[in-house]
Amino acid sequence: MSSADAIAVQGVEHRYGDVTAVGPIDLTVPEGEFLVLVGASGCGKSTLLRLIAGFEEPTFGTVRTAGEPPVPGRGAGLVFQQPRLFPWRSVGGNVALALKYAGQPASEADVDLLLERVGLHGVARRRTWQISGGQQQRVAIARALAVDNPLLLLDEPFAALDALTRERLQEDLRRVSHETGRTCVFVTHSVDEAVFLGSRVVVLTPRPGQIALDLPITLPRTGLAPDELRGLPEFAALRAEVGAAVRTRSEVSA
Amino acid sequence: MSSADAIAVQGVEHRYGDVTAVGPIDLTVPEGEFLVLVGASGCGKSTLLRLIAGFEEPTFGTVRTAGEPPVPGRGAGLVFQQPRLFPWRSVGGNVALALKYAGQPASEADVDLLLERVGLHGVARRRTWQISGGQQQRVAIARALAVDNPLLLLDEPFAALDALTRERLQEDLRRVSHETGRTCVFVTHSVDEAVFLGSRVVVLTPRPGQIALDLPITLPRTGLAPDELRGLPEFAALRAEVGAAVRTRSEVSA
Amino acid sequence: MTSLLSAPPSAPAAERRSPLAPSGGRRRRFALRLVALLVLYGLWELAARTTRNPTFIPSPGAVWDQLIRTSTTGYSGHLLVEHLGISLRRILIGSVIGVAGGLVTGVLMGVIPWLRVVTEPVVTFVRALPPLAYFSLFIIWFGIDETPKLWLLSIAALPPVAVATAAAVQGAPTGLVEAARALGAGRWEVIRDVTLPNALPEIFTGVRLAVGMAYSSVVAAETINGVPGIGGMVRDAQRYSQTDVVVLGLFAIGLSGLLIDALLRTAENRLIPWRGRA
Amino acid sequence: MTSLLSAPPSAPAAERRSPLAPSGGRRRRFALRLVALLVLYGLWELAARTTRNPTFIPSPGAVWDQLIRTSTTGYSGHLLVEHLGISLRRILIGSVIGVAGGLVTGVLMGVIPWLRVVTEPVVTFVRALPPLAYFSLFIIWFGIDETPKLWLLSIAALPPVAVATAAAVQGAPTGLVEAARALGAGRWEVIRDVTLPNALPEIFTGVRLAVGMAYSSVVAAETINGVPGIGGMVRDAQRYSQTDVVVLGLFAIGLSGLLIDALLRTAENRLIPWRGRA
Amino acid sequence: GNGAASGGADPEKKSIRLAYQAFPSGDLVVKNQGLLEKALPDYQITWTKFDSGASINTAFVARSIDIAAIGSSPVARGLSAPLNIPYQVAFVLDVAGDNEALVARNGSGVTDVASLKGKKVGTPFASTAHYSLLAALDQAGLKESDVNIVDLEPQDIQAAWTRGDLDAAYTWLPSLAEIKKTGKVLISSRELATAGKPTLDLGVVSTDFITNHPEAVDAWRKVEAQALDLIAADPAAAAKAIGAELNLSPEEAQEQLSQGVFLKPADLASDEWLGTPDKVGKLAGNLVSAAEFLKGQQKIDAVPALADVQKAIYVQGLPGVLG
Ligand SMILES: Nc1ncnc2c1ncn2[C@@H]1O[C@H](COP(=O)(O)OP(=O)(O)OP(=O)(O)O)[C@@H](O)[C@H]1O
Ligand SMILES: Nc1ncnc2c1ncn2[C@@H]1O[C@H](COP(=O)(O)OP(=O)(O)OP(=O)(O)O)[C@@H](O)[C@H]1O
Ligand SMILES: [Mg+2]
Ligand SMILES: [Mg+2]
Repeated sequence: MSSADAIAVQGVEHRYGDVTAVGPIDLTVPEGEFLVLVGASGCGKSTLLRLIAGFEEPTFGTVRTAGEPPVPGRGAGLVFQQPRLFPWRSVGGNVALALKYAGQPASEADVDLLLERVGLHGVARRRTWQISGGQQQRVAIARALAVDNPLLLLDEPFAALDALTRERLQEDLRRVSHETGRTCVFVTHSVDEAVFLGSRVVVLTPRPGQIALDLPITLPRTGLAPDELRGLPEFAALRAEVGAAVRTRSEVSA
Repeated sequence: MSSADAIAVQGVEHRYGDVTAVGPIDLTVPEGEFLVLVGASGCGKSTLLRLIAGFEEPTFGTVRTAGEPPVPGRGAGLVFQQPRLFPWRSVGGNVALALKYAGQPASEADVDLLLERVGLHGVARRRTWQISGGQQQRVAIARALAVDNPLLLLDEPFAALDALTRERLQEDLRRVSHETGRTCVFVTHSVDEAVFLGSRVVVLTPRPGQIALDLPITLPRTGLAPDELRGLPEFAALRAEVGAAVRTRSEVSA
Repeated sequence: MTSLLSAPPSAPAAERRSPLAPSGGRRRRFALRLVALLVLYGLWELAARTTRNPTFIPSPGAVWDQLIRTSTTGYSGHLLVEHLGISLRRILIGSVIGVAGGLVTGVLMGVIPWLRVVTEPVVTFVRALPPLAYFSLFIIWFGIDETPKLWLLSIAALPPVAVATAAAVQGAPTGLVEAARALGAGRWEVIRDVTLPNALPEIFTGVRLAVGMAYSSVVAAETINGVPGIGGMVRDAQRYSQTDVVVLGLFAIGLSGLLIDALLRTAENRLIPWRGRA
Repeated sequence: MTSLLSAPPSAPAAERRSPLAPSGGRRRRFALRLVALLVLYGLWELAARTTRNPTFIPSPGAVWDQLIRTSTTGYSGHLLVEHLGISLRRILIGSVIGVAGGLVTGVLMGVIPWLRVVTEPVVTFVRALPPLAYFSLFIIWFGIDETPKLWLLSIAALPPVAVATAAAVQGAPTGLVEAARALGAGRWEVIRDVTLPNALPEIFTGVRLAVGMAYSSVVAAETINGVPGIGGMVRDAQRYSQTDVVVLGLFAIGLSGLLIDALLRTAENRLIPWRGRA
Repeated sequence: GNGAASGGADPEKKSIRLAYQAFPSGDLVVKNQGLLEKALPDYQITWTKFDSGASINTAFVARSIDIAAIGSSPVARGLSAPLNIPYQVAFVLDVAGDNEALVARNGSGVTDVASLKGKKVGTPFASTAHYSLLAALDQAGLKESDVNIVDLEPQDIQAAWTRGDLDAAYTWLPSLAEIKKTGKVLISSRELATAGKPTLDLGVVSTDFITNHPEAVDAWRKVEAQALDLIAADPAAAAKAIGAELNLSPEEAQEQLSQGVFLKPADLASDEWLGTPDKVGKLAGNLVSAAEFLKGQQKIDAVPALADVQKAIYVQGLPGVLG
C-alpha cells in the first residue's frame, strides 16, 4: 500500500450484528482512478462506500484514505443513496451550506452556478419538498460538488434521472474527474453507465459482497464524443463482459 | 369517456402555487391497459400519478377513476417514488399492515410470500433502516401488492434495483398485470423498461408535462420469453422511437 | 420566483376536505369560538344563579363590576393594569431566563454524553421539587424583592424547555447528521445546522409549556411581597373571600396567557414551515 | 434471523467515539455519577459549615438525623415512609388520570380541526391558571379528602401531555400519512398506525414532564388536609422553620422522582427504537 | 441579594423596612395614614405585606426586614432554637378576642369542646388559632389525638364548612363571620386569654435595628400608640383607614375591629404585658409556655430559658416613651 493510493481497503469485513454485509475485501484505488462498483441490490455497495467515507468502522481489516483512517467530511465528498436534504433550508440554502462548510463565501451566484451544473434552474428558493424526486437527487449532487475534495464517493447518484439528464451529468462527471484528477468511487446498477464512466469496474458478489470481477476500462478518457465512445466495439465488449458478470454472479439475496 | 375506462383525465392542469407542474392533459386509460409514463425529471409524472391516486386535486379539469373522483386508498394501489416505510414497524410489519388494511388476516406466511415475490428473504424481522436502499424500495412494492386493487400506480419502482432483480420483477409485473387484467400506470426513466412493460407508452414534454407521444405497444403480451421479446426487431424499433421522443422532447427543466 | 415562496405549501391531504379549509376558515373559526364562548358564559351564569353563593361562584355581572372598580379605583392600592403589568413583566423575565437556561441545558445534555450523565439526574431532581417547598430558601438567599420571584419563575420555566430540547437533540435524525458531516460540518456546525433546526418543533412545544408554567407559578411567586402583582392581588382577595376579584384575576391571567400563546404559535408556524415534511 | 433482532442498531456515527461508548459505559457512567454526588455532598457540607445557620442550610448530618428520626418515631404522627407512600399514590393516580386525559385531549385537538379551534384556547387558558388560585373551588366541589388533591395533580399533569401530543399529532409526516392512506387506511387507522407512533417520542417527553409536574404540585395539593403526605410534612416543617425536615422531604420527593423518570426513560428507549431514524 | 444586603445593620443608612399582615390592627392605621413617614421624614420607609408569621420569620432570617407585625406563636418559634432570630418584642398590637373562635357546625352534634372527641376540626396549622385550639382541647381534658385536626387555610375552611366536611373549625375573621352563621361558638380566644392562654399580635424589631436606630424605634412605638388611641377614640376613622388597606368597606372593617381586643397604650407597660425595664411583664412567661407547647409538638428543638425571653422583650423607655 503506497501512500499515493487514494483508498486502501485491506481484509475488510463489515457486520451489522450477525449480518455480514461485505467482505472480506482487498481493494486499492490509486489516485485519479474512477472506480465504479456494481452488484446486486443488498450486496454491500453502500456499506463499502460508508466504510471508505468513515461512517462505519470495519469489523475486521483496515480502511485508509490518503494513508489515514478516514474521517467523515475530511477529504471525501459523499452523495448518499437518498438525497438527505435539510428541510429547514431552501434548495439554494442546502447548497449554500455546503459552500459555507467548504470555507467559501456562498454567494447567490455560486449557488445558482452549482444548481445549473446539475440542470436545475429557478428552484433555489423553493422548499426541499417542493421539487421532484429527481430534482432532489440533483440538489444532493450539487451539494457534494460544492466542496473540492480529492475523493468523491457517489451512491447511485443518477438513479432517478431521465436518460437525457443522466447522460449530461455523466459527461460532466467524466470530464471533470479527468480534468481535476479527482479519485471517484461510483455505485450504479447501470452497466452502460459503469463502462462509460469508469476507468475500472468492480463487480461485487451478492451479500456478503466480495470482488467477483475487477476490470480495468481501457477506453480513451478524452478526445471522443460520448456517442462515438459508446459506438466503439470495445465499449460493447466491455459492457457485455460486465453485464455477464453481474448476471452470473448476482443472485437476489438479503 | 365510457364508464369502462379505468382512468379518465380531462383537460387537467395542476399548479403548485405559481408553478404549473402538468397539463393541460387529456388521457383515457381503458381497463386492463399497462400505461407507461416517460419524461424528463421534473416534468410532472409524479404529480400526474398523485392526481390519479386522488392525493392532489387538479387546478383545472377533472380526473375520474372507474367513473368516480379518485379517493386515496380506494381502488388504487400506489408505490411512491420514495419507499415511505413506517419506521415503527419491522419490515414484515410494514407488509402485514398493508394486508390488514386489505382485510386479510396477516399471517407470517403471507408476509414472507409477498417479500419473496420481490426477492427478499429473511429480512421480515429487521427494522426498516437495517436494509439497503433497493431492499426498502422492494418492501414498498410488496406493500402495494398486498392489496388487490383494480388499479396499480407505480412511480419509478425499480429505479434502485440491479439489472437482474429488476428484470425478474419486470417479468413478474408483466405477467401478473396480464393475467389479472389489472390496469397499471408505471413511471420509469428506462426506455427499455417502458417498451418491455407497457401496452402503451406516453412520453411527456418537460414541465408543464403535456403528451408528446402516445404510442401503443403492439408486442405480444404472452408466449414469448423476455429475451426473445427483447430480441424482436419491433422491440428495437419501438425502443428507438420512444428513445428519440424522450431525447428530442425533453430539455432539462425546473 | 419570489412569489413561489409566498405560496403556502399545499395542505396535508388528510385535512384537505376538513370543514375548516383555508377558504372561509377564519370566519368559521371565529364563529365557532364565539359560540363556545357564549355557551361557557351561559353555563357560568346558570351556575351562579343556581348556587346563589357569590363566595363560591360569583356572577358574571359581579366580576364585570370588579373589573370596572379595580380598573378605576384599584385594589390593594393599585389599578388592575398595574397588577397585571408588573406580573407580566415578572413572567416575561422569568420565562426568558428559564427558556434560555433550558435551551442551554438541553442542548448540552443532548450533545455531550458525559455531561448528560451528570446533569440529567440533577434536572430531573430539581423539576420534581415543589416550588412552595423551596421558596422559603429563596427568600433566605435572595431577600423579599424581585430576585426570589424571578428565580422561582425561571426555575418553573426551565424544565419543559430543557427536557424537550434534550430529548429532541438526542433524537436528531442520523441521516441528516451524516449528510452534514459528509459535507465537512464540525461538531458544533452539526448542532447549529441540523440538530437544533430539527429540534425546533419540540423546543417550541417546550417553550409554550414553559411560559404556561411561569404563568401558573405567578401566585406562588407572589406569596411574599406580591403586591402590586396579579398573583398578590388574587391571594389578597382569596384571604377575604372576595371570589369575584379572584375570578377577575384568573381571567386576567388566563386571557393574557392565551394572547402570549397565540403569539408563540404564530411564530412557530412562521419559523417551522417544514414541520411534517422531514 | 431472530438473533438479528436482538442486535442493537449501530450507534449513530456522531456518538461513535464518545467517551461513553457501549463497552465499559455503564461502569464509567456510574463512576461519573458517584463523583458528581461526592462533589455535591462536599459543596453542601462546606456551605453548611460556612453559613453555620441550620435554618439557612442544614448540615447533611442534621438531615440524616431527621431521616432516622422521622423513619422511626415519625413526624406529625406518621412515619416518613407513610408520608411518602401516600403522596406517591396520589402522584401516581393523578399522573395516570392527567396523562390519559392529556392524550385524549391532545389527539382530539390534533386530529379534529373544529374541536381544536374550541379546545385549544380552553387548554391554554386552564394551563395558565395558578393552582393556588383555584384550589379553593375544588374544595367546594370535591371536599377536603382525596378527590381535590387528585384533581389538582391531574390538572397539573394534563397540559404537558396534551400540548406535546397535539403538536406532534399536527406535525405528522405527510409522506407516511399518505403512504398509509394509499394502502387503504381510514381516518382512525392513520391515527393509530402513523400519527400516534410518530408522536410517541414527543408524547413520552410530555409524559415525563407531566409526572414531574404532578410531583412538583404535591405540596400545593397537600396544603389542604395534607397530613399524612410528604407535601403536608414539608409544609408543616416549613412553617416551623425546620429546614432539615424540609430538605429531607425535598430529597424524598426528588429521589423518588428520579426513580420514576429512570423507569420512564427505560420504557421510552424500549418502545421507540426508531427515534432518529424516521 | 437585594434586600438581604442593605438595611438595619447599617447605622448610616436611614431606612426602615416594615412587614405588616392583613389583620385589623393599629399597624394598618399607621401605614394608611402615613404616621411613621410623618414622624420620621428623613427615613426611607418601605412596607411589605406578608401572609404568615412563618414567612416573616424567614424574612428576618434573610435580614430583609427590620420591624414586623407578627403573631405570638411564630415569635415563640423565632426566639427558640434552632431559629434564635435576633429580634425583640417591642409592642403588643392586639390581643385575640372574639375575632378568633372555635365554632361547631349546626347539626354536627357538638355542644361543647369536650364533645369534639372523634370529630373533624379545621384550623390553619402553625397559626395562633391552632395554638388556641390545642389549648382549648387541653383545657377540656382532650388529647390532640382524640380529635381529627385538619390543616386548612381560612378560606378553605369556609369552603369545606359549606359542604359539611367539617364538624368544627378554629379560625378568624372574615371566614369566622361566615361560618358563625351556621354554627355555634364553643370558645373564643378572648375566653382563652382570660384563662391564661392569650394569643396576641406583636410588634417585633430586629436587635440590630434597635442598636443602630433606637430613636426610630421610639418614634415607631409612639405612632403605634397613637393608632391604638385612635381605635379607642374614633373607631370609625380607624376603620376607614383599615378598610382601605384590607379592601373592605368601612362598615365591615369596623365590625371586625370591634371583635378584637386593643390595649390602651398605658396598659402595655403593665406587668400583664410588656412591663418596664425594672420588671419585665408576663408576656415573657406567655411566650415561654407557647414554646413549651411547641416543644411538646416536636416543632422546636429546645424551650428557651425565661431569662433569655425576658431579654428579648424591649422595654427600654417604657412606659414614658409611649406618651
Ligand atoms: N443496520 C443493518 N443491520 C442489519 N443488516 C443491514 C443493516 N444495514 C444494511 N444491512 C444489510 O447489509 C447488506 C448490505 O447493505 P447495503 O446497503 O450496503 O447494500 P447495497 O449494496 O447498497 O444495496 P442497494 O443496491 O439495494 O442499495 C444488505 O443485505 C442489508 O440488508
Ligand atoms: N409543492 C410544490 N411546489 C412547487 N413546485 C412543485 C411542488 N411539487 C413539485 N413541484 C414542481 O412540479 C414539477 C413536477 O414535479 P413532479 O414531482 O411531478 O416531477 P416528476 O416528473 O415526478 O420528476 P422526477 O422524475 O424527478 O421524479 C417539478 O418541476 C417540481 O419542481
Ligand atoms: Mg445501497
Ligand atoms: Mg417523480
